[in-house]
Order: sequence, then structure tokens, then C-alpha cells
Amino acid sequence: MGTATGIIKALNSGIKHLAVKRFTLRYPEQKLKFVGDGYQFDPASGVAIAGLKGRHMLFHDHCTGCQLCSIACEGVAEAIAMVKVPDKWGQNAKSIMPQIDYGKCVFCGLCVDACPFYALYMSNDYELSSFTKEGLIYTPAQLQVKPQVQQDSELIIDKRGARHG
Amino acid sequence: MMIELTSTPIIIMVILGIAGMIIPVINVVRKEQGSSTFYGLIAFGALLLSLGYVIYRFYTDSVADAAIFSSDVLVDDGFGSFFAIAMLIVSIMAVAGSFNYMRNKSNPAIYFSLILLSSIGMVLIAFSTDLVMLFVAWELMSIPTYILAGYNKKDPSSNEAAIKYFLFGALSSGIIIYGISLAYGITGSTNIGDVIYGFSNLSPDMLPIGLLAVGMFIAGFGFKMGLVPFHMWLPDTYEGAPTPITALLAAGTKKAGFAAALRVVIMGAAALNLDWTLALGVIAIMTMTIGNIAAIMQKNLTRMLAYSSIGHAGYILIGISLAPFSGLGLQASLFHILNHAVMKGAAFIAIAGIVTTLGIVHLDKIKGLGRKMPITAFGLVISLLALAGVPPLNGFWSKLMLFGSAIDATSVVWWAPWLAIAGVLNSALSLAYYGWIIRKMYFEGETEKRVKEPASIVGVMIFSVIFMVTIGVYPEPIIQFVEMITPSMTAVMP
Amino acid sequence: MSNELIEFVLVSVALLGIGIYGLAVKRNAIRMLFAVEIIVNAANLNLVAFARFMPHSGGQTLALFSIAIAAAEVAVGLALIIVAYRMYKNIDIADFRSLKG
Amino acid sequence: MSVIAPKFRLGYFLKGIFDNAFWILTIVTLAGIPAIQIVLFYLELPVIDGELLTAFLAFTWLFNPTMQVPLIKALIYSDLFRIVAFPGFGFAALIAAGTIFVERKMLAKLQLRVGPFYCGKVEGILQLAGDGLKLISKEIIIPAKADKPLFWAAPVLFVGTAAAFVALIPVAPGGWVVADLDVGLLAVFAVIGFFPIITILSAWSANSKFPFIGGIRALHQMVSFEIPLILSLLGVVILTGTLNLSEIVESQSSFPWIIFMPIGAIVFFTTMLAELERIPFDLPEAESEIVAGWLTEFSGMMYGLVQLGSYLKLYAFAALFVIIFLGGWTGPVFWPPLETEIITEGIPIPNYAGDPILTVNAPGLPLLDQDPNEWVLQQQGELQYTSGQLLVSGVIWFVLKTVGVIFFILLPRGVFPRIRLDMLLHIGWYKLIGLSFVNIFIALGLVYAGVIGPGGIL
Amino acid sequence: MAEQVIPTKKMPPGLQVENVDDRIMTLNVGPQHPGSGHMRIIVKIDGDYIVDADPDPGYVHRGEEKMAESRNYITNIPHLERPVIHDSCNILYPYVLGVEDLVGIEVPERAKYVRVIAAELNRCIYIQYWLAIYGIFLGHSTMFMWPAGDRELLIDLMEKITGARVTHAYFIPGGVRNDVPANFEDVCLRQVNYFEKRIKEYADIFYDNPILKARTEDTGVLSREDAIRLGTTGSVLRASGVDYDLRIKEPYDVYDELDVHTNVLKSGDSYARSKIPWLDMLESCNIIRQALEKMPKSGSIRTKLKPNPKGREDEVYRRVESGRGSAGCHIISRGKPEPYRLKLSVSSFRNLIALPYLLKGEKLGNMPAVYWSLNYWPVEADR
Amino acid sequence: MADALFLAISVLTIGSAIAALEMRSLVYGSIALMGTLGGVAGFYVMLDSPFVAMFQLAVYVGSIAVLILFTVMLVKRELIFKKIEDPKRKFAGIGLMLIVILALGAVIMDSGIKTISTDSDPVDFREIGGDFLTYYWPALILMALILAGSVMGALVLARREDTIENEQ
Repeated sequence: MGTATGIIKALNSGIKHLAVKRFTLRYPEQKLKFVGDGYQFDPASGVAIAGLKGRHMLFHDHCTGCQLCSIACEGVAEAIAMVKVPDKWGQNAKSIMPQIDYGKCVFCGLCVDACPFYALYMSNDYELSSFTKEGLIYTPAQLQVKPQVQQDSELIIDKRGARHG
Repeated sequence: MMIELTSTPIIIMVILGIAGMIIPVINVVRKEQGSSTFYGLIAFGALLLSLGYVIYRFYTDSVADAAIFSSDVLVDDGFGSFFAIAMLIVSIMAVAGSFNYMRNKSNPAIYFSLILLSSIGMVLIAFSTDLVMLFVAWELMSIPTYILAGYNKKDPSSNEAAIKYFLFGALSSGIIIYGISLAYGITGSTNIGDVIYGFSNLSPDMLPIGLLAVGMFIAGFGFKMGLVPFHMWLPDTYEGAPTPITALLAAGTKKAGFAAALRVVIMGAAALNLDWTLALGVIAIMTMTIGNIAAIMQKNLTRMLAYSSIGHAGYILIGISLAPFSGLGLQASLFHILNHAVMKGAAFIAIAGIVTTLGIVHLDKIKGLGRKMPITAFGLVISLLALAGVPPLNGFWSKLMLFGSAIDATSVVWWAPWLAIAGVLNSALSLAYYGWIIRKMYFEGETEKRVKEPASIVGVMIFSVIFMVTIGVYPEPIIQFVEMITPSMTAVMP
Repeated sequence: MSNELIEFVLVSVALLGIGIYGLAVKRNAIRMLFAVEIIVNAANLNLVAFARFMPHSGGQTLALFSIAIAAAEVAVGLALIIVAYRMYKNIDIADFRSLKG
Repeated sequence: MSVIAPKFRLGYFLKGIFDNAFWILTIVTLAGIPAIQIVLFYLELPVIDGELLTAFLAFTWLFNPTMQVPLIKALIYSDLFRIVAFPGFGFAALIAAGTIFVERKMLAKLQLRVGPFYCGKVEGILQLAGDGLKLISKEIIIPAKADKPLFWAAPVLFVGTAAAFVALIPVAPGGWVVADLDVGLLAVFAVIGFFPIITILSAWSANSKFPFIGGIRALHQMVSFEIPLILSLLGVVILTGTLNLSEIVESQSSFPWIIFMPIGAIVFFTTMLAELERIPFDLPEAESEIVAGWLTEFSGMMYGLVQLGSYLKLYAFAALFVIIFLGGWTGPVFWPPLETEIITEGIPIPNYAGDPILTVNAPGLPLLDQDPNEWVLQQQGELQYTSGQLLVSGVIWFVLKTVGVIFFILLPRGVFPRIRLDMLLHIGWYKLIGLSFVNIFIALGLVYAGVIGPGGIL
Repeated sequence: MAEQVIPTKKMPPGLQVENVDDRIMTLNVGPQHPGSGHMRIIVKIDGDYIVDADPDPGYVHRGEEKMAESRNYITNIPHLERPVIHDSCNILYPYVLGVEDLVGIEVPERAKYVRVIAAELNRCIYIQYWLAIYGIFLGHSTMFMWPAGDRELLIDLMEKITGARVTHAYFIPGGVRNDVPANFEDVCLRQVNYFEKRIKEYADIFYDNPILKARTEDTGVLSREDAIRLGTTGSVLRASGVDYDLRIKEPYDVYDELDVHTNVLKSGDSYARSKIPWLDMLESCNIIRQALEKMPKSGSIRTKLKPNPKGREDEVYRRVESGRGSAGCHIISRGKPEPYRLKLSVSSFRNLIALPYLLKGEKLGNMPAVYWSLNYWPVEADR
Repeated sequence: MADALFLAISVLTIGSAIAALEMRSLVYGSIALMGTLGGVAGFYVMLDSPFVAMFQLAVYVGSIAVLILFTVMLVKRELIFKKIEDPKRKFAGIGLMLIVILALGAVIMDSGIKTISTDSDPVDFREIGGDFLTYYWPALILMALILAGSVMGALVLARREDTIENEQ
């Protein structure tokens, strides 16, 4: 009768789960809340700060055009190209700044680690899709814009199971 | 009226049916590990039990003599009991011959179970008084033998034999059921008694249909009996099938065909009041002549005996064709049926023993067999001599009765003596090839070492030799028995 | 009944003839089996037709038996054909030549 | 950031629509209208009330209340309605569609996900329509070396056989069944016997390995489970002594047979799962072993037809279970009788001018067939329920029970893994056949002990 | 694979491939087949029995090892986790340990604990993914959806730590890239506890399911000797009764300070092979809880490296216990910033060797059960 | 005179019987055989014997046709198209068929069958059940034995010897 017990137990487990809260994150309506403001670099300790490795943010007033981010990316994805910017910045004599092709970027964050001037951070924005390949290339001017994100859904664990709310 | 539950056919059906079903069950329970002897012994015991019951019923006079008519599907009469005894003896011999044969073969259980099922069919054909019952029993006899004939799956010839047998058998059953449908259509019943009564009171415009029905019965049963236009499958099948099964086919199912023919065709034809005897006589002469002439040319023992068995069908037909004119004819046929069953069974079982022990069936290779396997060879010799009709053996008496009936009927029909002449000539012809075998076995070959003979074959040989010699020396009781159970043709003759 | 018995019986005779033709001409084992089935069906049709016109239940009973027996027969026959196919790689009985005859 | 893909042009889209409309109009004009004319020319139109019944007149009748209600009534009691709509195909297809939706949502709930969500605003209720549209619009691809006639015929035959199966199922008292046969149960077995053939033919005709293996598996499964299927129902046949499905239902007016033969019910349920190729017996479509089994080469609407057929089959099997073991439509009649005024006086229906010209006994509910005579008998206490009451509550009970059974057919899909072929055959040949014989012996015992049957206690 | 190493399996009589016959059918299971992943198994079947199986990996090869020779030690990190993105921490672990040996730096204590937590979380993530596919291979769709959903809990945790959901690129020679977020301990403990409760529920519906047991028990049995001789590793080895776990036998980082148990089953069939990973997940939850308790509450997380570190001229081989078994990394350094040669020794390929051995004589229906119970990840075998 | 339905069914039956024997492909031959069997079932329905008709469909289509198709598909495909047929034999066969049909037809047309017609009610199929249990019960037992024997035998013949050991 072990078989019958096992079958009944399995059926019971299945029926029980009809009452458990659904776990699915209903994505376009709900968006997960992330730790902090994205993957950043802590100037004080010299190590990174936890956060989502999303789309980059470039602080034009810190970037010196040293190309270290581009060099770091060279062996990984070759997504960063240094391009001329029209503005003039004092610390950036050559007026070159990173332009990132998100068609190639693997979001490893090594460029953030490599930047000695805390000019390149990563933000919480991950919705980068575009209809064209060209739309994935972000110029320094686009990277400068801070993304507006609405992420407020959190994982709730209670007696009736875990869910996103 | 329901047939009583203690009557012979029902009890045989129950005993053999239970045994036949319990063997596969044991096989499944024992995970197909049982030995062939074990299953064989169950089958053997069941068959012996049924044989004992038939004889017990017969000796307590519980059975009627010969009742062709009954309001039920089965009747418990002497005619059926006679055939039941013959069939059960043949089945016992086949089972005994199979002990050794099946020793190293796969699936022994199903084999013995199928033999039992087939014997139920054979026995019940002789007892049935309803065409439905007859047809179902006919199929129960046939279908297991299709399988048994092809039981040697690794052997191409066995398979070829089975396919040919199957196709002709299926055709024959199709023709039989067509005939049944016609007979049913014009008489309105499936009970043989009612059918015969209907035949004898047929309106003239329905007569052709009745003729057609009887013709189809003759054709359908003739396939099984191996009558000449329908005999093409027989030598191939007998040669290819496993040899104990050949014994079953030659001695058992063929005789069941005669039983069915006696129940249906002869009575029906008699009732139709047709001049059918001449046709049967012609078929008889053709059958025995072709069978015996073809047998001479064979080099294969089984094939030779197969043709010889065709020839013997012709002998039996002599008596049947003369039945309306001479009371002796039908009795002689029945006597020869019993004799032929035992003789042919013994001969094939002996060959089965030779095949399983030495692996030879060719005529040139059996030199010195008399010294190699003395008991088997002796049994084979005795059965061959009996088949040929040599005097102190049983075959002599039945042939004598057959030819005597032909002489007896001379005053009624002009062609009867020709039957006797053809029979005698054929017997002489058959002695030639039987003698050839005997000569090969005893008078040729160097000094051979004796090999161990299988005990079951030896048992069968001893039994059949005793049977043949006893009846050959003292045939009176059997003849009386036959006289008693012979159905009366006058009951149906208009 | 709007139809007459003779019509059914004639259809049955036609089927019987076709079946005999198939058995005589065809040498493919499966086709021969088809022919046998056609013959059996012709007989069954006869039986049921006669039974309807009597009317009597025996013909239907025998037809039922016959159908069931045909099923058993076909099962056995096809098993034999499969075994033959494994051995000869063929199902043409004209090519089965291990036995002379 | 996003821009519309440059390939899309509104002009092309509109042009496509206009093209299609143009061709349809052309074909209708050139071929359709002459055909209609010819047909009308040779058709003998009936004369009713001195008027020639033209198409126009027939159309106007539909808006005339005096004609409309009898017309609808006549329609409802016609054979065509039975075949197409209520007890037949339409009803079954509706339940099948509901089954698909319920299956997806229920399975999603069991698996802690959402299931169809966006299509149709309310919890994805139009998902099935969307899927159907997608399947219709997809290209039908046929393998190059397939046996084309058989390959085409298989899905159609499958749906046809399933519909034939549905046609045998009675859903309400009073002969609400497409084909009311005296040998209904035997006809069910005959129809079930067609499925393996269609399966094996389609599998063979695709001329591909995976469908062939799947077809052979389906054949094994269906053929070997047909035997316990038949045997498990024999118990009920012994107890009721009839093969007519309606009579089997009526024999259960006091208690359903599942009380006496739970073993038979379990065996039948299991074989049902196997015949339907539902998990845990979905070996013929085992996607991890043999891609999609015998459905592998089907594409587009051919696949859709096979799915439709299999869900019709599911409904039919569930209904058969309800009919045989759960008492079909029997249950307390809860439908209240209509108001006294409606029955006795009827509701006057005015004509265009507003004068009452016709009194309809049960307006809007012609289905109920409220016969005043029956009502009178009911008032006198000679008739317990009118046929309309029986019909409505019977259908409701039937649907409720069927849905319950369908739920239990669907549930194992979320709970059990797939079984293996040798295990399946072992279950079928050894366990289920044995259990169904036990069931038959129980039934025989009940009959011979005199509990049920002629002269029995119950 | 060398012939003499493979033990010959006793086949049922009549199923030898030599007796090639038209009844043998060749099936190409894959690469476009739901049951194969990115590989092909050429299966020869005789009726329902498999007489020969020839796994054919090679559809996702991209020369990971050769690519590593032209990239420096840091930029290799995102590449080397690509073979098993679902187990990226563990596949990176031996490389990071090896580079630390070569460069000669010490890892801070807190970083070691963080590494262990991340590695164990990642092991669970991998096993959940594996289990999901095992479920769907056996036709159990719920067992596909539940692990895929519950895996989300741990992915959420990993994302809190590393900022990425799948490809973390978190470990780095000298420690980890970044510290854990502020209240990580509480969140982690809460979610891991819930996760443990959830996976225990799998037992009712999956592991104790009689149909599953009947289906997978006594199929594809790998005896203890054969498992050793075929060179299998990880869960396959432990399911055959060999108690061999690198976390205990060769403890790295702080595993020797934690109380680690290994799970060993004796039977060696598909069921045991599928149960060991599940038991491993429960054990991982224990390890995570212990590590969270023992972890220093503060401290350095990363020893700063020079920008372009050069290894000393040496070769080093380090291995760890990954989600599938032993994962090793052999680095030969010639004193350059790039490795001279890098070789990954991965468990998937080693377990794949057992596949043709196990499949012979099995039924076709057992093929997915046996194949995926080998804890195989096609891309890792191919790299 | 025969009505249209009867003619249609007889054309279907006889035509598909010929097709079953003459179609080049055995699979189509099997389907044509199914047509014959279905046509005969149609005749049974016309003859007011629904029980036999449904039994015919259930048994012939449900099991026999499946078995035949299964066998046909097991057999290699090229063989299905291979035809060894002697034209002489074929003409002889056609002659035989014509002789049989004409002779039997003539006999039957000449006999009293052609005058038989009936207006009585058909036999209720429940009577068949009664017959089975009272009159034909030994035949029913034999039938069970036939089925058991043929199933056992067919299984023994059709299963392969070499894999039996594996299953134990």
C-alpha cells in the first residue's frame, strides 16, 4: 500500500498548492526593488558597493578620458569606445569619453572597478531594448542622464508562501 | 433441454480446459522457469483422466449408442465416445512424444496447453449435434494446431508449414461457415437434426442450395481430411511441423474431420437423396492412388508417411462412400479410423524419437537404426506393417472389413468391386515403400552402437505395439464396439 | 424490410467470389489473409441476412461467434506472418521454399 | 528610445486588406451569385399561407414574434440542432474550450505561476481564441516524403471520430442525445476502437522516426487499455442489464453505481487517462524522448484539429464516467416551476401595432418545453416534475459532475511524472485486468445474492 | 576516451549491436531535440531497447581555454564563468584560487566567508535549474515550475550581493568585488530558511512519488567500482556509494572551519543520482547558515591587486566542488600578465563518459532519466 | 427493388473488397479492407442487427484492422510495393471468380431464395444474450478457450526469444 499512500500524498500536495500564493513577478506592472542605487565604487575603502549592474552612468565632471575603462573592457566585450564630446571639461584635455554599445556589454562591471576617478557607475536601469542595433549605442550624453525608475516590488514571505508585493 | 453436467463431453471440456488454462498460469507464476516435463505431466495426467472418464461412462452404460439427433448442442453418445477414445489416445501419444522433443525448446508450457485445447476441440467435434458447436469446436481444434505447427520459430520449414496450413485451414473454415450459412438459410436452424430433417423435406426450388451447402461441407472438411483435390498443403505441413505435432495432425485432426463429415455431410447428403456415393468413391480411389504413388517417390520419412496418410484417407472413404449400401462400410471406416489413429500416431512418434535423438529424417540415413534404437525401430516396423495391412496386426482386419464391404455392395452398385481392387492394389503398393524403410533399418548399415532411447518414446512404442498386436490377434471386442456405435443410416434415408 | 433477401445473398456471393479470386491469385501472405477475411464476412452477411428474414436469433449468434473466431484466427495468422518475415525478410509465400512442394 | 520598425508601413497594411476584400468580392460576384441564381431557379419553394417562402420572407419571419418562437422551437427539436449545437458538437466544444482554459489556469495555480493573463483582459480568458487564430494563420508544412492523403486525412478523421463519440453521449433526460442506440455502450467501444487506427495511420504516413515510435506507443497503449476499459464497464452492464446509456443513467435514480463498484470506477478512470494520453500516461507524446510523438510532424491547424479532437474525447470520456458511475443527470431537481400565471395564461406577445396576438406559454425559454398539460398534471400531484424542470436541472447536474471529473483528469498532470512503456503495459495487462475481473465478480455476486437486479432488495 | 578503461557492460542476449538488422533504428536525439540540450546523442534502438548510444558534444564550442591565453588574469573572469553561467561562482572558484597562488596574495577572512556563501547559493541555484530540467525530462511539469520559481529566491540574494542575476563575475583574485549590502544577514537567513522549507516540499510530489520511484529506481545502475573506473565525479560518484567531496577531502577557503556533511547513497541508480543534488541543497542551506553566523561582521573584503598582475613562473592546479562535482583549473604561467596555458577540468565531461555505458541495454524511455541524472551541463563539457 | 442506400453500401463493400486485394500499397489495401468490413457492418444495420454491427466494428476495426496495420507496418516498406504476379495466373483467377460468382449466382437466383421477403419485426438483440446463456453455453466456453489459446499462441510466436531473458 506504499504506492497508494504515495499517490495520495502527491495528490494532496498538489491540491494544497492550489491555495498557496502565486510567486510570479508580474513584470511590467511590478518591478523589483533593488539594493541601493546600482553598482558603485566607494572612494573611501577602494572596494565596490553592492548594487544592480544595470546601465552605466557617466559623470562628465569626473571623467578624464584616461581610457582605463576602455582598456578593461578590451578583453571582455569591447563595448566601450572613446568618442569626442563637444563640451570642454578642465580635467579632460582630449575631450574623449566612453560610449557604450549595449549590444556587446556583458555588465560585468570591470570598467567601474577600473575607473580611478569614480566617473563611471552603474545604475538600476535595465530596460534597454530597442528596435535597432544603433539604438543600443549610448553616447556620453545619453549616459549622463540619470534613469527614472519605478521599482518598488519586494519579496514578501509569509505563512501562505512567498510572493512579490 | 440442457445437457446434463456429468455427461462425457462436458466433463472432458472441464478437465482439459482447466488443465489447459492452469498450465500457463503456473508458467506465469513460476516466471517461465518450469521444465517441460512438469507441464507435460500435467497434460498427460489430464488426458489420462479424461480417457478414464470416457471409458468409465461407456462401461457404466451411461451413453446412448449413436444419436445423431439431439435438441442440444452436444450429445453424449457412443459414436462420440468412440472418437473421443481415439482422439485422446492420439493426444496422449503426442504429449508423451513431446516430453523429449520439448526438452530444450522455449515455451514448453504454452505448447502443452495448446495440445490440450486442441484435443478439447477434436473430442467435442465428435460429440456436437449443432452446427454452431461444431464450427466452434472445429476452430478450437484448428487454431492451436496452426500455432503448434509453427512452434519451431528458428526453423524456416516449420514456419512455412504453419503458414500454408494456416491459409488452407482458414480457407476451409471460411468455406465451412459459408456452407453452414446456406444450410441455416434453407432449413432455419443450426441444429444438425433439424438441418437434416429440413434437408429431407426441402422444397424442390431450394434443392440446389442444399446441394451447394453439402458441397461446401465436403470441401471444407476435405481440406482437413486431406482428400485429393484439397491435399496440397498436407505433405508440406506434415514435414515442416514439429514431429509430435505431425502425429497429432495426422492421427487426430484428420480423424476429427471424418467425425465432422460423418455427423454432417453423410447424413445431410443421405437426406438430400442424391447420388453422392459415386463422387465419394471416385475421390476415394484418387486419394489413395495419388497418396501411395507420391509416397513411393519420397526420401523423407515424414513426407513419405504424410503421403501414406493421404492414402489412408482414401481407404476410410471407401467405407463411407459405401455406407448406404452396406452396413459393414461405416463400421469398417470407424474401425480403420481407430486403427489408423494408433498406427500413424505410433509411426510419427517413433520418427519424433529418431529426430530428437539422432536428428535424421532422411531415408538414406536411417541405416542400422534397428541396432541403434531397437525399441523405437521395432515399434516403427510394427506400425508400418500394420499400416500396410499385414495379417496378424490390426490394420489387416480393418482393411479386410473395408474391402469386404466393397464386395458386399457389389450387388447394389456396379462400381463397388473397383474400390476393393484399387484398395488391394494400393495396399500392395504401400508395402513396397514400407518394406524399403524396414530394409534400410535392419538389413543395411554396419554395426552401430546402441543409443539411449527416450523413456517416453519407449512407453508409447510399447503401448502401441501391444495395442496393434492385441487387436490384430483378437479383434472381436472392437468390432462389436464399432457395430454398436455405428449410426444408422436408415434413420435418415428417406 | 424494403430490401429482399436475394440482394444480400448476391452481395455475399460476390464477396465470396472476390475472396476466392484473392486466394487463388495473390501470393502475398497478408493479402491472402485479406481474402480469407472477405470470405468469412461474406458468410456472416449471409447468416445475418437469413436470420433477419426468418426471423430467428441463431444466425446472429453464429455470426457473433464467427466474428470472434476470425479475430483469433487473424491474430494467429499475423503472428505466423511476423515470424516468417523475421526469417525470410519477405512475406511472399511463393518465396518460401524450404520445403519442396 | 524606441522607434517603430521601419519595415512596417500603414499603407501596405491597408493595401493588403483592400486586396483581400477585392478578391473576395470578385469571386463572390463571378462564382457565388450565379450559383445562387441557378439554385433558386431549380428549387421548389414551399408555399405557406398562400405566400411563396422566399429567402426574404424567411428572414423577415425571424423578426416576427408570432413566427419566431415556434421557429426556434422547431429548430431546437430538429436533428441538425442536436448534432451541431446542444448535446452534440457545439456543447462538447464549449466544454472542451472551457477545459483547456481551466487546465491552463489550474495548472498555473498549482505551479505557483499566473498562466494566461493578458489576452482578453480578464485573466487571459480569450487566450484560446488567440491560439486558435494563430494556429489557423500558420502555414501547414507536410514532410516531403509523407504519404499525403493519409497525412491530411488523419486529423480530420480524428476530430470526426471524437465527434462521433460525443454523439453517443446523452446529457439530459428525455432523449437529449444525438444517436440514441439500444447498443450504445457497444457503439462506444466500436468508436473507441477507431482511435488507434487513426493514430497509427497518421504516425506511419508522416514517414518520420519519432512519429512512428510515438504511433507504435499509442497503439500499444490504446489497444492494451481497451480491454480493461471494456471489462470495467461490464459490471454495470451486468447490474443494469442494458447497453443503452440513457437507461443506464435512469437505473441510477436512487444511487450511483460508484457506491457498489468503486474498483470498477478506479479502473475505468485509469484506463481513461491512458486512452486520452494524459499524464502520467502521455507516452505517445513524451517530448523529452520522442520530440512530440505522433504529433511531431503536424503543423498549423492540423495540430489544432488533433488537439480539438483530443479535448472532445476528454469531454466524452468524462461524460461517460459520469453516465456510468456517477448517475449522469440524476440529482435533486431544484429548478422552480414557472409562475402560475405564465403557465395558465401565458404571456401575450403584441404585434407591431401593440395588440396581443399570440400567447406564448414560456417566452424566452422555448427550450424548456413547458407543456401546460404537464403543468396541470403536476398541480394535481400526478406528475412530480415537468420535463422542462427535469431538463434544466439535469443538464446542470450533468455539467457539474462532468466538470468535476474533468478536474480530476487534469489534476494528475501537475502531480505525476510520465510513466514508462513497460510499466504501463504491466499495469494494463496485470493489475487493471485483474481488478476489473474482481469488479465483475462483485457485480455477479450482487446479482446472485439478490441485492440488485430483478427481485432484488434495492 | 580510452577503450580499455571503460568496463564492458553485460548486455541482455540478442541486443548486441553486431547483429545489425533492419530492426535497429538510429535516432538522432539532438541537437534540435527537447531532450538533449546542446548536444547530440546518436541512439540505436532495437524495439524499445537502446543497443548503442554515442554522445556527440561539440555544438557550442568556442575555445574558452585558447581565448584565456590572450587575456590577462582579471579580464579572464567574465569569460571563464561562461561555460556554466548558472554555476558561475563555482566554476570561477578554482581559477581565482589558482591565480591567488600564482600572484601570492592573501584573502581577507571576511571575503572567504562571503565567497563560501556565494558559492553555496550558486550551487543551489544551479541544482534548482538542473532539477527543473530533470522534472520536465520525466514529464513532471510542476517539477519544472517549482524549482524555476524557488530559484528566484536565491537569485534575488545573489543579485543583492553581486548586482547580477546570473553572470556574477563576483570572485576576484584577492577576495570578492564588493561587500554584501547592509542588512544582508537577516534577509539571507530569512530567504534561505524559506527556501529550505520549500525544497522539503518537493519530497511529497517528486522524490517520494511512487511513479517516479518506479520509473527511476534500478535504471542506469552504476556500481561503485564502475563509477570509480569510469572517473565520474560529484553527485554521480556519491550516488554510487563513494564518499568523496572536495569540500571535506581538500578543504579550500573556510570549509574546514564549517561543519560540512556529505550525502552518500549506495544504490547508484538514476533515483539516487537525482536525489543526491537535492540533499546537497539542504546541506548547502546548513552551510550558509553556519557561514552567516561565523562570518566576521566587518573587515576588509578584498586585497588590492596591482592593476595588471603578473603570476610567477609556475604551474598550479586547484579544484573545488562545484554543483556537478569536481571543477579544476590548471594554470601555467610564464611570468606574463596572461596565463601561458589554462585548462579547465570539468565534471560534466567526466560524467558524460558514463553515458554510453549506462544507456546500453536500457529502454528508450529511460534515456532522458539516465542522461540528465548524470548532472550534465552540455556547454561545460564543450567550452 | 434495391434502394439507393443499399446500392451505395454494396458498391462500397464490393469495391473496397476488390481494392483491398488490388491496391499497390498494402497500407491502402488494409484501409480498403476496413471499408469492406465497415460496409458489411452497414448491411448489418440495414438488417436490423445493430448488436452484430457494433460488434463487427468493435472487433474488426478495433482489433483486427489494428493488428493488420501493425503487421503491415512492421514489414519493410519496399516489400509492400513488390508484386510477383503471373498474368496467366491472374486471368485464371479472374475466370475462377467469374465462374464462382456466376454459378453460385445462377443457382441462387434459380432457387427459392429470391421470393423470400419479410415484414415481421426483427429479433431483439437481448434474445441473443438469452441464447448464449441457455443453449450455446458450451460453445461460449469453447469460444473463451479459443481466444485464450490464440492470444497465448500469438504472443509466444510473435515475441522475440532473445529479449525474454531480459525481462525477468
